[in-house]
Amino acid sequence: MRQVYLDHQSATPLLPEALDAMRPFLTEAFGNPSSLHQLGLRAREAMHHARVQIAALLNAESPEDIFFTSDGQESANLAVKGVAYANQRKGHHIVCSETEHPAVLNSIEFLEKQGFTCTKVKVDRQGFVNPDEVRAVITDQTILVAVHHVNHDIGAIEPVKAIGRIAAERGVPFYVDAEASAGWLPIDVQAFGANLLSFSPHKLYGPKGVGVLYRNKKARLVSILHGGVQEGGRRAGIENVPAIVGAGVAAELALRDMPQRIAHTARLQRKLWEQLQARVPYLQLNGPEPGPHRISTNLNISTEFIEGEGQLLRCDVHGIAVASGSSCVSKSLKISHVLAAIGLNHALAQGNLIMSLGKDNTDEDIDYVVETFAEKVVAPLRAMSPMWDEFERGLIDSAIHPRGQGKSFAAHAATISGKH
Amino acid sequence: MRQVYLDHQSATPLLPEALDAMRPFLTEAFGNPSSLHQLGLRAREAMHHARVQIAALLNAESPEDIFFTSDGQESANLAVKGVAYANQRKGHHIVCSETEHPAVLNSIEFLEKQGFTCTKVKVDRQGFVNPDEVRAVITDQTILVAVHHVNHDIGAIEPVKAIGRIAAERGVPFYVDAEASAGWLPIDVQAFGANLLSFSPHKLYGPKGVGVLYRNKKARLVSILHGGVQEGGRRAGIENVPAIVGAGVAAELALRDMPQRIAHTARLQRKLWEQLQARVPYLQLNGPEPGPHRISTNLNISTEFIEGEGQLLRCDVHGIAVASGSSCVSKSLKISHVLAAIGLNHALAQGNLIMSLGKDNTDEDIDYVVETFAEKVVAPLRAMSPMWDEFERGLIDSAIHPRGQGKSFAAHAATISGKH
Amino acid sequence: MSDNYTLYNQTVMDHFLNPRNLGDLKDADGVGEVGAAACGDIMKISLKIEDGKIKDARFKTFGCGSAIASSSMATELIKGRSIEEAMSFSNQEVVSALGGLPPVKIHCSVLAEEALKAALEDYLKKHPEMAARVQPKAEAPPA
Amino acid sequence: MSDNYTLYNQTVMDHFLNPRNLGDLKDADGVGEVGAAACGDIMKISLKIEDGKIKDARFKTFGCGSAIASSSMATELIKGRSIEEAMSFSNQEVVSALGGLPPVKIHCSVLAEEALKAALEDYLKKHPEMAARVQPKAEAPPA
Ligand SMILES: Cc1ncc(COP(=O)(O)O)c(C=O)c1O
Ligand SMILES: Cc1ncc(COP(=O)(O)O)c(C=O)c1O
Repeated sequence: MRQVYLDHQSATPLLPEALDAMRPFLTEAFGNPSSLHQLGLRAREAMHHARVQIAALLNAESPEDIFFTSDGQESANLAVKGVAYANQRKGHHIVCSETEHPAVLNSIEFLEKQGFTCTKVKVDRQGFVNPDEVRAVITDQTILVAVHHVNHDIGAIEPVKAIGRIAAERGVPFYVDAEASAGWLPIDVQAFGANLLSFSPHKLYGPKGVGVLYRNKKARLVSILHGGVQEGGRRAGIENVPAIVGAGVAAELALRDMPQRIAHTARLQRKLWEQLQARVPYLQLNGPEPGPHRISTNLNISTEFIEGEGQLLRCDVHGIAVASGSSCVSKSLKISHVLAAIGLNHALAQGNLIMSLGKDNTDEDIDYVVETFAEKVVAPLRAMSPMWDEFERGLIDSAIHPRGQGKSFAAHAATISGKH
Repeated sequence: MRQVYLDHQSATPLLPEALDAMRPFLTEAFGNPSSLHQLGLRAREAMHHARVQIAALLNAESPEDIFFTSDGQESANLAVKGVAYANQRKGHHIVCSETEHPAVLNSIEFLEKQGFTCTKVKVDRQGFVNPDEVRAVITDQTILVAVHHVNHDIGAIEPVKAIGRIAAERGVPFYVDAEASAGWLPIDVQAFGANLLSFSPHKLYGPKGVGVLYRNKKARLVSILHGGVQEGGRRAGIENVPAIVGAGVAAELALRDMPQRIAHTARLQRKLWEQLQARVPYLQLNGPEPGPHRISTNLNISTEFIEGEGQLLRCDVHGIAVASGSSCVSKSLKISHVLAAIGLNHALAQGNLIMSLGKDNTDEDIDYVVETFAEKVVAPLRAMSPMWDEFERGLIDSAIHPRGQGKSFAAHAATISGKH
Repeated sequence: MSDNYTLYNQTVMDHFLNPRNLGDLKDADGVGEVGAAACGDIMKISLKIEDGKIKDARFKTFGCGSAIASSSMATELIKGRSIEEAMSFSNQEVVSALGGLPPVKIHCSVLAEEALKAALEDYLKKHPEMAARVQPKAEAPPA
Repeated sequence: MSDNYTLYNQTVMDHFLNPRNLGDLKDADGVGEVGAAACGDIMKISLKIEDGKIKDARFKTFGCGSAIASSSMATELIKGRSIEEAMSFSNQEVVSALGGLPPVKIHCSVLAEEALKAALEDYLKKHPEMAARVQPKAEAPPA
């Protein structure tokens, strides 16, 4: 059976070149970088080299502005809380978009319990933040503006340059979560006006166990994990040297191969979406159209009348790895807050499926996915769905292509839930 | 040149068996454990297996009580802050020993800025906590008692069982930092009465990039890294699957080989200390004598009249990897707070050297270290030292073996510093 | 199935991938359709009832793997039971028969119980004589 | 040296491992011993001074690698200088000649400067005639 991995936004395979570079640090070069002997100094030098490689990917002013954490979520925690605590004498107000990753939103929520306040800027139906709204909500008390580069769920590329200019005008540190874009879109912290920017190397063919936080001197930052004096005092804890070395190599190759990776995934993304639409009726794209405003790796669809987990499991049975923002898939039994923010109705959010492409996917992969999805996933699940049946019988209508007959799904769901 | 690694308390080499187990998770099995497809589910199952292996090492009631973090320091941060925040309605008082690792002490210091209070129990001149003193300082407001199993600097094995009983009597959660003991001393969380216990697999021949926190249901714990719902909601961030798998194997082999590892290092520890004493005059052991009250891996010495960094660098030039608690070596320019706590005078703390043994050290290693240390390290550094010269001329006296003539080092240092 | 790793156990996966009693019963004697507030799943169960016994059952489900498996299993279990027995059907039976469900998915089995009970209610509404027999307390005025 | 990785650069390591001018000068004309409050290092420099010029210098140091290297380099640099020149000796010279020191270790070079100045002071105390020449302001009463 063909195996097709379409979950690159959850994890990517490790580049062989990165693993090769890591190997000595997994074996003979096992020193603690805080140690002052050969093994420690060798580790320290290797980490410096990785900082240089990563600084290049981000166009950072200095490798000293690159900090290593354990992953993208820790980086986001450090950026948000580290800036907040460092500036609490100045003010207590944070601005972010409502579609940030939970690492940002929940860090802010934690700070709110400690007396900080937050204004969450709304997004439009495609997921875009309006820079003017950011401008409008910044106050004298604002100590941080946090807007991600690309939304992880729906692939919307946010206007970070414009937001960076506004933050700079107001003298407020600007943090960009670049988890979904690093390695897949050019990043230039200087052009973005970003004082902080984070990502996870494991999303760009690097290893797990390491996160990156860029931070320039204009943003004060205090530690949130306390203890030893690692990472210039910004993060206690022994450095994961092999992973850091692998991250450096992954960053270097991501920069080198970025044009090809973008072109390849963008072509497959269009092909996938066009063929899916042709083969499967009542399918909706969430987020912007494939093109300059959407990351080339992400396709977020809603299959009407069926639920997401079932689609995911049936894909898996046929060798296709995908993700879903359906409430059944989330551990919290809630639909993705991003889908809620763009105003997607609950039934379509339930039917959500996220396919994320990578550099090694092929045209044959796409053909296989489209055929399998239509025949082995959607067809049997619709045959099981009371909604599909009721739609065919004209009792309920489609939200995607309304025929003007029958109740809406929501009205129907309310009626039957009302029974109880 | 012979290479002798005597810095096992900073890092240990990875077991080949652990690396073998990790390899598939570094290559084809790269899934995100939160994913619901084959690659995700495989990672999830592998993590469960590691929890079982680690639960066995600690005699934990359930593998569900094992949480993975990025390292021992993050585990300590989570234990201290996670319990403190979870119990702040009950009280704000924390009890710890004054010789805890900075990960514990600095976490508490951070909490103190937020209104928590702490009583640091003193240690005696060998580094031991008196359980009665712990009993005496627990109040109705106490929400956490934190005492490490073994001190990382001086190898003192603390009376954790007795302290655990006292904490249990008072109904206060008990946290044990077992970083310096896990894999090197039997650990039984149930016998210790520990509600929380942490360690780093990289100290017992596991990989970097993973820490362990055991926590049983009797201690409430909230997350300190916010975001996704990983680790039962206790720790946001993608799990470092390969490292977790390696940690499981390292724990399993540590349990299997523990008697031999202890016997071997204990024998070498005695031999090293006896031979060093015989070859190098004016040498002092810090912490308890080798024996039942000292971990078998650690030898902490002070070489009088010379400083630690120089000893360390000269050891390194001759292939010997060691550590030092000297202020010149610390990034904060302070002597180890542990050496200060046991009342070591500043000059002897300056001359501090930490040699930590491992399972692969040999008798020949010890012979080489003793000879090299006497001839190539101490001899030339004493020849450079004005203190040695002044000691020989009878102007200052030895703190280790006083001859009853000359000023003390401290008095001398005060005089010359007074010049300025 | 060639899979090595499954989110659910083999029984659940089998009922999800090869659901039993899928479909609608034409001329059903009772139909129940219910929705789960928690996650938005929808389940519909139709019953054929003869001589106070459930002769046949069918389901349709809009929901996750465990919701589909739960309704498949519920219809399997209920066939052949008397109305009285069916009235005391509990989601725990579904969970046991499936060999367990993840804690967050227990509500799927509850939904199956609710759909079944809704179908029975529907039947009893149309058959007051049967309702009087199986729900005497609801009919007899309190002493 | 067979090492591949060093905490300090090669010049510093060389001066640490092969210190120049190590020892005491018998019949020194000036001796200075100073201690660093920051870390507890102790440095002693002895000078041989003839015709207002530093003919020879020796050091002994209790301290870390960079402290030893700093005093070794300081004694190298100072030899042959006049007292006046030596009076304006700055730790920056040591740092430059060593090709740089880590930021936390700059204080070691300051200690070398202080030890040297202490030795000069000691000499000047014993030689008021020279002191008068090199420190005229301190001797001449203010106008
Ligand atoms: C007692 C103790 N706790 C915690 C730590 C920190 O662990 P890690 O090296 O994993 O950051 C150490 C490290 O030496 C330690 O000795
Ligand atoms: C936008 C964004 N930020 C942060 C994270 C978290 O990163 P990690 O997977 O390294 O925990 C993610 C993960 O998907 C993400 O999409």
